[in-house]
Amino acid sequence: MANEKWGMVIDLDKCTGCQACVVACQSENNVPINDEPLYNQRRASAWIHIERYWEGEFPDVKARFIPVLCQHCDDAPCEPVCPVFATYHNSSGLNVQVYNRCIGTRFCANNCPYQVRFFNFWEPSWPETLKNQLNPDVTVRSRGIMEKCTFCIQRIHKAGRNAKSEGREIRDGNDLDIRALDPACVNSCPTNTLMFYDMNDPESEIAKLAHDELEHDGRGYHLLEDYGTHPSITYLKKVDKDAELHHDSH
Amino acid sequence: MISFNKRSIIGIFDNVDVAADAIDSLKDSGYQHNEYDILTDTPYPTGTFGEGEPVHKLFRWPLFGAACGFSVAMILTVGTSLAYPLVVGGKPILSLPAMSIIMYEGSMLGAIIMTVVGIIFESRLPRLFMGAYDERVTEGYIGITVTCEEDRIALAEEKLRESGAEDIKYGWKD
Amino acid sequence: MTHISQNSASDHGTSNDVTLDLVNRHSHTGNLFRISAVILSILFVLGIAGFVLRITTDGTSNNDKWGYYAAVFAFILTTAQGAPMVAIAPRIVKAHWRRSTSRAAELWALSGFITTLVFVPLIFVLPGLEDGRRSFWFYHEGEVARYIPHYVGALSVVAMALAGLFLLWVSSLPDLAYIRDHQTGWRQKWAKVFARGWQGTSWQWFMVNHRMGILGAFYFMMLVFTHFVIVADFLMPFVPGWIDALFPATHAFNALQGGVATVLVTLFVMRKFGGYSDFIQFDQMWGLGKLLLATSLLWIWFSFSSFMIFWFGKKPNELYTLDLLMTGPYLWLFIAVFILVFIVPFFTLIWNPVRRSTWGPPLIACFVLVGTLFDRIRLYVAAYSVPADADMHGPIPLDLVPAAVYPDVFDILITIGVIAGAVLIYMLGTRLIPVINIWEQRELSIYQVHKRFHRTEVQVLGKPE
Amino acid sequence: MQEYIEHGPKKINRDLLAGVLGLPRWWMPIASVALLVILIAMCAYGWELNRGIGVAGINRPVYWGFYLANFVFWIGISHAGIMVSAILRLTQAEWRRPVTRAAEVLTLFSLLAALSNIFFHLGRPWRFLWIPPYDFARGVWPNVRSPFIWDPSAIGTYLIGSSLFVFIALIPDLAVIRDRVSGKTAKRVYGFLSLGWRGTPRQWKLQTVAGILLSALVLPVFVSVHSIVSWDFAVNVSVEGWHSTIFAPYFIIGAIHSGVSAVAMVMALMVWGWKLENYITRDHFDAIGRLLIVVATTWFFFFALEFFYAIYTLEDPEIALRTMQVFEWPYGPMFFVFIVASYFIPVPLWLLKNVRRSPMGMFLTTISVNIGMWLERFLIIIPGLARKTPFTFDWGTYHPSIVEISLVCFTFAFVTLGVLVFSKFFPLVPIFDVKEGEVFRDEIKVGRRTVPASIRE
Repeated sequence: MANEKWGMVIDLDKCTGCQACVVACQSENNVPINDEPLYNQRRASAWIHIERYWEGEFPDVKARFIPVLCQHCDDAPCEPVCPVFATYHNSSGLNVQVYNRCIGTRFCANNCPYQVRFFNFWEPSWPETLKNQLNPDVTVRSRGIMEKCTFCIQRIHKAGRNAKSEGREIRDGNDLDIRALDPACVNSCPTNTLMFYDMNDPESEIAKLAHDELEHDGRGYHLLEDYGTHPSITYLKKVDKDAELHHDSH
Repeated sequence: MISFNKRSIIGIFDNVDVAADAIDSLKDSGYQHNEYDILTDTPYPTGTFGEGEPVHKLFRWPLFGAACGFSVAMILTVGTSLAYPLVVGGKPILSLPAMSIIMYEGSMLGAIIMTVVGIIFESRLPRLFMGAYDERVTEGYIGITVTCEEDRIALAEEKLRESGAEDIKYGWKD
Repeated sequence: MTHISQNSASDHGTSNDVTLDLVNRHSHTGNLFRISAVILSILFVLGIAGFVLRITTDGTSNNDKWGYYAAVFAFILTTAQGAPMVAIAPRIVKAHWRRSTSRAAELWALSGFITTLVFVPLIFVLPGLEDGRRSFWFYHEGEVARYIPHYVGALSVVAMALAGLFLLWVSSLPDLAYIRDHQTGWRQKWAKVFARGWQGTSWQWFMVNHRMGILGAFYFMMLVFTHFVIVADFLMPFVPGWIDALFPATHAFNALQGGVATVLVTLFVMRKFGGYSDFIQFDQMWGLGKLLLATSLLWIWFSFSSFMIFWFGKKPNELYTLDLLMTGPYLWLFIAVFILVFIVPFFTLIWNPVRRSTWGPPLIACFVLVGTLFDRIRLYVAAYSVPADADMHGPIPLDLVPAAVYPDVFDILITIGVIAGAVLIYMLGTRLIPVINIWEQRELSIYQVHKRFHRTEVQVLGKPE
Repeated sequence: MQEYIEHGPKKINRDLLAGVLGLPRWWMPIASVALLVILIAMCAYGWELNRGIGVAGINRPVYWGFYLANFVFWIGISHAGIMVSAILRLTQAEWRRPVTRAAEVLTLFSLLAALSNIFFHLGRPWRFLWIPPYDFARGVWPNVRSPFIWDPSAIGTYLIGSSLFVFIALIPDLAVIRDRVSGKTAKRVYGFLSLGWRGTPRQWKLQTVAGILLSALVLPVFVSVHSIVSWDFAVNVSVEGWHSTIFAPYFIIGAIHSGVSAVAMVMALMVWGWKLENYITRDHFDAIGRLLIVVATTWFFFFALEFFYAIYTLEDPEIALRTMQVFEWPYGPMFFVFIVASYFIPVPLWLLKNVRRSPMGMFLTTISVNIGMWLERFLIIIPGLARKTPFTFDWGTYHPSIVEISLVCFTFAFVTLGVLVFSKFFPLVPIFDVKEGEVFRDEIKVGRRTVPASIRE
């Protein structure tokens, strides 16, 4: 596993804002439970969150959704500011967070334009009944450190190990592999809004989709492009007939 | 310091001109400039007592320190970057603008430390044995010390007394 | 001619001797002066010719043809017009060594004529606000007049030139009175016109000092403001994405460095060829050398502060700006600037033997002047060469960086001509106003006393007030 | 015009060592209060260590709060010492003599106070040792590209440099105490510290050269420290209000503004506390007042430049941020107080000679400056973060918690106590420098007028 560059395509046209990905992520990655006090303190963590916009004036209102998660930027602003290399870019194109190394300066969180880094203000705790649901493959982060979406690196590694033990490479198109490899949010998405694969794989449908939509005046765009972060996530615009009409009339 | 039969003596003066006269008379009696010294409680313009300009090489110390500090900082920055080559934010492994800051601080730290060492060394400090000294020196009196062989110490005392010393004290063997 | 001592004019000669001596030197015009004035005039005329040819062949609509022109304007603004600061700043902190350099520095205010002249065509070159370019007038269609940057720019250039001329006039009033009283011929007539009414009453002296203080402060403010206007409206808006809050200050502080360098070279020429070696001594070179070192450090600090943010930020617009101005087409020019403006002054001037000589600081100052010229070329030519249709607000593609623009014959003629013009007007100015401040020299003989301190000689400096 | 009071060395020793050999009556109560505040604040810190940084008011997206604002504030104050002593030494300003030591000591303790804020701020402060490069065994090194690595290197250099600076200038005074102090142990300790200083011409020569050379060396460090502190903010490409090239000079000049004000404040306190009105005269307040006018105006220029260039781009996020900073509750009133307190109240007052020449006037105006400058740091850091991104759903706000407030109080108490303890053991006014001033003072007679003058070698 040397030349991958894991990436995601998010087709906003398909997103219904159901928040399944949020729940899946929360349980897959042992993200602390966001209870009411935590929300009131504005300290809730959700590695992926669906942001909702309202467009138009009442009663002609439209809800718009955009799932926001760590963009795993190639030129991530969060990385160079960490004094202890607790976050860096690995060879698979992932922006990784080393929990053990983190000392909690919160510099990276300030320098992330997408606001997708979360800080453990308190020691995380779960109700007794939920103790057994914690994912054994994922560290429970102590207080005082940053955490963020990892593209479910534990699943990527597991899939890689499985493939290796069977003496093959991870391939696109093989459903079973993809299922095991996909992050929890992608797996749980009912409308297939989220698509995840190696962007360096020329055979991959998803990589092709991202490439085509970005290049040929398609629907593809990167979030906050003018920061020059070169994210690994490509968003596809919502197809909106009314909006286009509106736009053309200008 | 070679011969151990040296003694030192201090004469206390309360007037700059009288002290300067005393220095003149010591000079006339054949005392070398490294045998007498002037103790004051504040810097006077160089040559106030007719003494020569002290020669020092203080300016070499910071240059040396800066060179050392710069090298250490360079080894540290280049070395750690190469030893732990993690890619962050698409920046080069050897990021010169970032490293130059550390090298700059290193040079300045080296320069300052070596300057301080240089000042202490060039001031001939720390001085372990005080020799002839009087506490009135830090009260505005001017002390003139003479350090010479035992047989010439009496002459020094005489000269100091002649020129108008208020008090004369002997120090232990220096 | 009276005997003048080694160290300072005031040591042995009385102040009257100094006055007469200086007035005599002032009225003597040598052959070297005449020859160089003629050469400079020819160069200046050639420069005008180059300008006429440029305007007839290319018109004013093409920005990229005028890059070098703007650069040499900025060069005069940063060097010659910065020079009066060398008189103003030490006067404020009452440094005595300034006394024999202050007039030489103030006389450079005459170059205000040249900058004003050169600025006029630039007004026509620059586009109005309607193209949607950035401007510090926060322009929205119809809110402010279209050419408001041009008005304000012109006003500030003229106001700065006037402030400099007034400062020069006020500080030379007493000297003009000496000339009026001790000279004959056209000099006397000229001095009579300008020194009118000067008798030297204590009220007049008080007013001279007072006005010099106010005009000096005003000149400094105008300097900062003019550089700010020029940068904010005539340089940065051409480069999409060049949003650098520090740069107006950098540009203005470069004028301090350029000014110190100009004065150092002037002093060297005066000492070597003008016969003022008794007045221009180690003290002056040493003091100015320290200032040159300080301003060089200021240069690297300001430049590095800007660079660091852009380098670390890596936004597309920042990368574009860095590429255009530093690492791209003008890389070699930038390296030359870096060496001439920082490396050379820093590593030579921290070294006492160089700083404590009469040849060291002026030599370094020459390097700095050349470096400043390169710096202005790098900035202005690069900025003016960006295609006018570049989108100022959208994302900026890096491949849009234009290729380096090399000077053609007209550019070279104009550049040399403008510089020659500035030097020429200075030389002519020295014929009218003494290049050493006579009354400050006399004042020095009051406040600088050498006396015995027990067994040694010391200098006692008086600090009135 | 300067007032002339000749003291003579004996009186100088007696007056300036009064705080060392004796103890002013107010010393104990004030020191106890400071100590009490420190103890309470340490309890608060213990609470924070125990429960986690959650006890502070920071949240998402305002990840940096009071601690960092306070850090910048104290780093700013720490620039006072070097500003006053180095620049004035290099320009040979005579009025520096009695104030250099106090300013340098203020530097030391405010640097330590600033450093303490880093520990309050970290999520896991017990792991701060991962910042210095020491881990040879595992080959895990810090990231030299991070401003948080430049910071410790710069602050460390500055701390070491300025403590050595203080020490070198203290040696002759230690010798004075050695000769005056009565206890045997004390004599031995001061004797050891003074390294056997005698006061020979050579030693004095080097002391003078050292003052100039060390000033020239510390000055560039002083500039780099606050530049780097400003880059902690300015390199943040994501925070609109921070990503500005002007931050380095702007922070420096702001630091000088608040630092020199703090020195004026300490001068007034010294005059009242140790009855030093014969040493720190009205002329000194006059001089520092004039300096402050220049500094404040330069600061205001950079402030205006920074603010202006922020809205120059006419980008929506920047406009939103500035609107909030200037008009919205609670930042709007703070902004008003900040700009009025740090410029529009003090500077016109400093233009009046009577204010400049009165310790009380300078004390009140400089306190006003420092209140303003504290708010300035707050207003740079917090609104910038609260309006950080173009994503409006991630906008936030911030309320400091009681823990943060008490730890901010800690820093003030710490610096107070530090300076007080220092003043018990060492003179706050450099004795030899004052004596030197008397030796080098001279006058020139011109007609009926006597012009104050000084001897230059």
